[in-house]
Amino acid sequence: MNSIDLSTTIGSLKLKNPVLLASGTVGYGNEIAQLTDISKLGGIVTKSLSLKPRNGNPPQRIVETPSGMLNAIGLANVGVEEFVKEKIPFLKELDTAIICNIAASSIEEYVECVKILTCIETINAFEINVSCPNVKEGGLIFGNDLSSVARITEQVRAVTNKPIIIKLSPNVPNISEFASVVKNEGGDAVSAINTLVGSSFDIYTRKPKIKNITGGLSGPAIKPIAIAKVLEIKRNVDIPIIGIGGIMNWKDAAEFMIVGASAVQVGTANFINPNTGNEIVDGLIEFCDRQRIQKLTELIGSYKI
Amino acid sequence: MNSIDLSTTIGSLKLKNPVLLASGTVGYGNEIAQLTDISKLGGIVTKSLSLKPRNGNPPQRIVETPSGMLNAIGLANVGVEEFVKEKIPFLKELDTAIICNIAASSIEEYVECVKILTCIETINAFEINVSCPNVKEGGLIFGNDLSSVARITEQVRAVTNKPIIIKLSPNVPNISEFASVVKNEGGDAVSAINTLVGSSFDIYTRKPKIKNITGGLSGPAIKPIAIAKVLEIKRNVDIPIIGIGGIMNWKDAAEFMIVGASAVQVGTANFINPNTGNEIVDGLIEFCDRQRIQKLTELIGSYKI
Amino acid sequence: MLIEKSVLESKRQIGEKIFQIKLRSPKIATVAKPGQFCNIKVSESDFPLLRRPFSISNVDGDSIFFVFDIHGEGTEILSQKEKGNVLDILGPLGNGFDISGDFTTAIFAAGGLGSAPFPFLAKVLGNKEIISFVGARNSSLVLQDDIPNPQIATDDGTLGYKGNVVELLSNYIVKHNLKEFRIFSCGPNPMLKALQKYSIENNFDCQISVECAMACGFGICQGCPIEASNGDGYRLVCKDGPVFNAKDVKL
Amino acid sequence: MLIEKSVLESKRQIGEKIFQIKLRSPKIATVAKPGQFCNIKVSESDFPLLRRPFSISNVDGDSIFFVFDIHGEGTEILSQKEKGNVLDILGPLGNGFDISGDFTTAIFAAGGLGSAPFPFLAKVLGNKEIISFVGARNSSLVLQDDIPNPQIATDDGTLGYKGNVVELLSNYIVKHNLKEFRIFSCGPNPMLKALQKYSIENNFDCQISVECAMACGFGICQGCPIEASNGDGYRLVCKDGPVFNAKDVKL
Ligand SMILES: Cc1cc2nc3c(=O)[nH]c(=O)nc-3n(C[C@H](O)[C@H](O)[C@H](O)COP(=O)(O)OP(=O)(O)OC[C@H]3O[C@@H](n4cnc5c(N)ncnc54)[C@H](O)[C@@H]3O)c2cc1C
Ligand SMILES: Cc1cc2nc3c(=O)[nH]c(=O)nc-3n(C[C@H](O)[C@H](O)[C@H](O)COP(=O)(O)OP(=O)(O)OC[C@H]3O[C@@H](n4cnc5c(N)ncnc54)[C@H](O)[C@@H]3O)c2cc1C
Ligand SMILES: Cc1cc2nc3c(=O)[nH]c(=O)nc-3n(C[C@H](O)[C@H](O)[C@H](O)COP(=O)(O)O)c2cc1C
Ligand SMILES: Cc1cc2nc3c(=O)[nH]c(=O)nc-3n(C[C@H](O)[C@H](O)[C@H](O)COP(=O)(O)O)c2cc1C
Ligand code: FES
Ligand code: FES
Repeated sequence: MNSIDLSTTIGSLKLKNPVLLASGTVGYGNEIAQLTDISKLGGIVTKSLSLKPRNGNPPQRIVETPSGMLNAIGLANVGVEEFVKEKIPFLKELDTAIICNIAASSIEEYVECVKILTCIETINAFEINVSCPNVKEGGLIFGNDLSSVARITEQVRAVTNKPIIIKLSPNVPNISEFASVVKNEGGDAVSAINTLVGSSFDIYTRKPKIKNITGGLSGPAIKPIAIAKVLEIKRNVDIPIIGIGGIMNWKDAAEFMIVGASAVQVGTANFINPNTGNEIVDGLIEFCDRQRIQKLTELIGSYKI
Repeated sequence: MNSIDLSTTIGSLKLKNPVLLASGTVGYGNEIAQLTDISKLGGIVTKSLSLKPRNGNPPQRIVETPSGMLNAIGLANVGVEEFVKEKIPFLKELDTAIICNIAASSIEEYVECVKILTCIETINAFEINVSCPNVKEGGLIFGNDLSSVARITEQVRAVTNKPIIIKLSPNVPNISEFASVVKNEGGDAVSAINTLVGSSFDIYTRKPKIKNITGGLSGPAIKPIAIAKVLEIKRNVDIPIIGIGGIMNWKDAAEFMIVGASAVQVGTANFINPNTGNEIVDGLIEFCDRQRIQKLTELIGSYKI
Repeated sequence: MLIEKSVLESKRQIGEKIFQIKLRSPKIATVAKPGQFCNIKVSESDFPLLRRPFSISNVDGDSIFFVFDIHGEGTEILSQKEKGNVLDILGPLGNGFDISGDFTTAIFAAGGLGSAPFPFLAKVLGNKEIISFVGARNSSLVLQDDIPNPQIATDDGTLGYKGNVVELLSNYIVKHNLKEFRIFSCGPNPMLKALQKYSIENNFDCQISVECAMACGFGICQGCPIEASNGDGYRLVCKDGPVFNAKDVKL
Repeated sequence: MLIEKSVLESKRQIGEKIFQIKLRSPKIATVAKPGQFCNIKVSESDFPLLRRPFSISNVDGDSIFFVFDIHGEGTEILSQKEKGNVLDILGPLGNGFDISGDFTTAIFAAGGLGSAPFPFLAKVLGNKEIISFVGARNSSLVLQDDIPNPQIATDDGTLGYKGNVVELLSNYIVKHNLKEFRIFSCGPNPMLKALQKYSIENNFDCQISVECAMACGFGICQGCPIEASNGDGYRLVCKDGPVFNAKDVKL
């Protein structure tokens, strides 16, 4: 079993295996480290950072929905400065890839964040979140607009040599065009998908269950949509894809790889079983073993249509 | 209890109550009539009709997903001629509104269908499906494109005086702009939402579980998305909305009305409990009774934000 | 076709992951025909979302029987039901086997769980001569309870003939020079395909009961197509089937 | 903080829709503190999706107790578990009550299911003087098992004082001229709000255990904010709480 090669690459980023934990569902790694072995994972993606700290949205921020959940955290985060001071020391010790996710309200802020952070050795790559549905400025105003995504990619590219992954919005009919723009502007990869815009109301108070009114839908409910988006990108654009959306187990991870993902991210599942990532790694090894797959990358885009 | 007024209007279409059964989930009414009392409903929307009969897609056409299902029926239908001959006689006897849903591969075909059918007295309104994700021609090529939706609305409007409801695609970031275009071109109402594009693969065969590769996602999984879309339209455009997506019970129906729906459609739930529509009517009556609501229409858009 | 809340009267484990359940469903029991099926809601919540289709295995007075194996989450939940639990059943659905017309001998051909509908069919055929061919992967998966004159075939030879049901059946027909029979069959697709080919080639009267993914089970979703042999589009497995003349559909 | 597969040792119905369960969780039992909670996976499937948070009601050797009422689908499923079933428990979570420092008398203020954490707190406080105020809507909802010296208040007066717990408590404090006490409270938001106001006005030492929707329960989702009184953003109920000094948060 040990002879199976699980490693994968995202542009110039080498991962020991394709299993990453998704931004916003793993904090900065310290809490979840008590419940799972992070060093066994391909990597973790840190909570979206903005230049300055953000308090996030007022409560209620989350609500459960059928096979999913809505969240409107509002990018609560410690800001770049404290991140470097307080979080990097812990992350530095981890034997896994650290992907730093950035969210911002202006193109300048994206550039500024990446400029500051690119010299931090611990950070192996940047994931640029242009698709947060829960903030007034930035977020989907960028993520649903082709030219904004192009400009952000281009300008972030100009200030770092580290791999740049653009995290795409699923709330568009043509996600592969966004992937194409990312490729053209020098992005190394795309992540798909971020959450879908959703909402939920209390019929007695007639108020939205989450204070922000709308939130982002995640969890198993969105997996079929995410699979379709990854496949759409794979069939149209030659760029590495990180598959995200409703992954609960190794079968889901394998499905994403088959439709074209070079790596996957586990999000909501961490809240329920923080060891999901590790279990996926084990499950993929066994799967390869049974299927006589030598290199896990053989799975990538191996769909038969 | 009997004094509660459940009636609602969609443009000039009067419904005895807001509970409709959705297109493609009730056939032409005859099978489900054995399992539920159709005359107790506000109305039924017939399976999408095209000018000529369509065989639909090859199997497998459906697959279950977490709290949802994907379908790629491919608009299997009997065509306008047989519909008039074979189905109208049954529909004529029903004491409920008959909304005839039309799907076509060209603008001319939409117009032709409506032209032929507008003289059929039994038909109380048309629902124009511009958002079927499962056909190569028409479907989302129209539904995700503002100017196509405008032209279809305009040209269909020109050939009928009956209420025209345009069924919108949720696969866009700006559904309210589509609703706005419908209003401007003389459409009476919009239905929201049709299914979301999704897919699912078998990890052992590496083949898509549905032959068409992608299908439309429906069921409780999509309810939060549908609620957000209806709310978006309500907050931006003054046009009656028919809310659709994952409605399983009266609470879901009430939630859609609170965020702005003047009526609702029950889809996937019919497959599991064909009596869902009737139970929703009963549940809404009791709800109004408990909440001292005299006219159910008071609920429409009564959200508090 | 109706919905009946049915009390589980008994549950019997009849194989490693195979169960037989008996439900009190007087209304469905009265009208059911062999080869029809019911669409069962396995939980009270919306999970799993869809009903699960199962052949009516037998009818006894006010009770109906189902035989099923644990396949995925739905059948897992069903297997955990206990006596006294109430299940929501939609049925009877589909056309059922056609037993009208002239035939002296009924030949049953069952593969794996495809044995399910035959106890009921045997009961309704009454005194008619029946010969059954029951196949499975191995001896522990052979389901022959209440099936008349079973000849067994297993893929691994752990019981009866080593090989498949269709071989066993065709050998038997030749050896005994059978005439005026009708074949009723139910089982996995590869078996039905082989049997279909065989019976078409020999111009035998053969009915096959097929399975496919279903959403509604009663004709409103169009989710269960099967291609008609005559090129005229699709039939619906739930409504036009699940039993078809082997000549009429493409598997 | 760890995940422990825990066998259900017993289940007791202690009210119309209220249950107490005892689970064998030796690892969690060893480290748990009063006021902490666990996040319980109520089913083996992905439905319902999220865990459900419940206060640790008591600890006895290797066993931990929870008390809960049927609220929605998750607690409904939990109430159907039987002896021998295995539950997946994440805990202990949160900070728990602060019992350090000087106080002579512990005052418990519990509303409805808010009684849950107090048996454990009473046990750990040992010989300290405790006076408890237990409120509920009516007599059948009063939970006073294993709670020392309970004074009861019900909204409808069907048991004890007719009115709310906070009135009862404040009357008592005045009447008995209590000093050097610390209030530990848990219950519905309106009760906590009233108590918070009262204790701030009187400058009493008061800890409140709050509830809110949670996804993870251990600090990674940021889903459970509560506003800090000092204007410095939010605290996390699951990690910085669920117990807060009444002065520190806005309810
Ligand atoms: C007309 C008919 C009669 C049947 N009779 C029997 C019977 O008597 N005994 C028996 O054990 N099984 C029978 N089956 C198959 C049975 O319906 C499936 O095994 C069952 O639905 C699996 O559900 P699951 O949740 O355990 O599996 P999952 O794999 O979790 O199910 C996922 C989805 O796929 C569908 N599905 C999975 N396998 C099948 C299948 N083979 N056929 C159709 N849909 C499937 C399910 O209905 C569900 O929607 C019959 C199927 C049909 C169509
Ligand atoms: C720290 C903490 C300790 C708790 N201790 C107890 C206890 O000891 N005994 C007890 O009976 N209850 C307790 N609760 C409340 C309990 O978690 C909810 O009653 C339960 O989650 C309801 O789940 P459901 O599926 O039955 O209800 P549903 O209404 O179907 O739940 C839907 C969603 O809302 C959430 N939710 C619903 N009500 C609440 C609530 N009041 N607080 C937080 N989330 C909620 C659920 O977790 C779930 O995600 C506690 C809550 C918290 C946060
Ligand atoms: C509570 C929560 C917070 C999230 N925060 C972020 C974030 O800060 N930045 C980001 O790029 N994505 C964020 N996401 C999106 C996830 O990274 C992921 O794209 C999405 O949840 C879909 O995956 P899942 O279904 O596995 O959860 C968040 C998701 C959740 C549920
Ligand atoms: C099997 C199936 C077939 C459908 N066929 C049609 C159709 O022919 N025309 C149409 O406008 N919508 C069709 N729909 C979409 C539904 O009318 C509805 O918009 C959608 O399913 C969302 O509602 P639900 O979640 O309640 O099912 C179909 C949906 C399903 C599940
Ligand atoms: S399963 Fe719905 S039409 Fe056959
Ligand atoms: S519930 Fe996730 S951070 Fe508190």
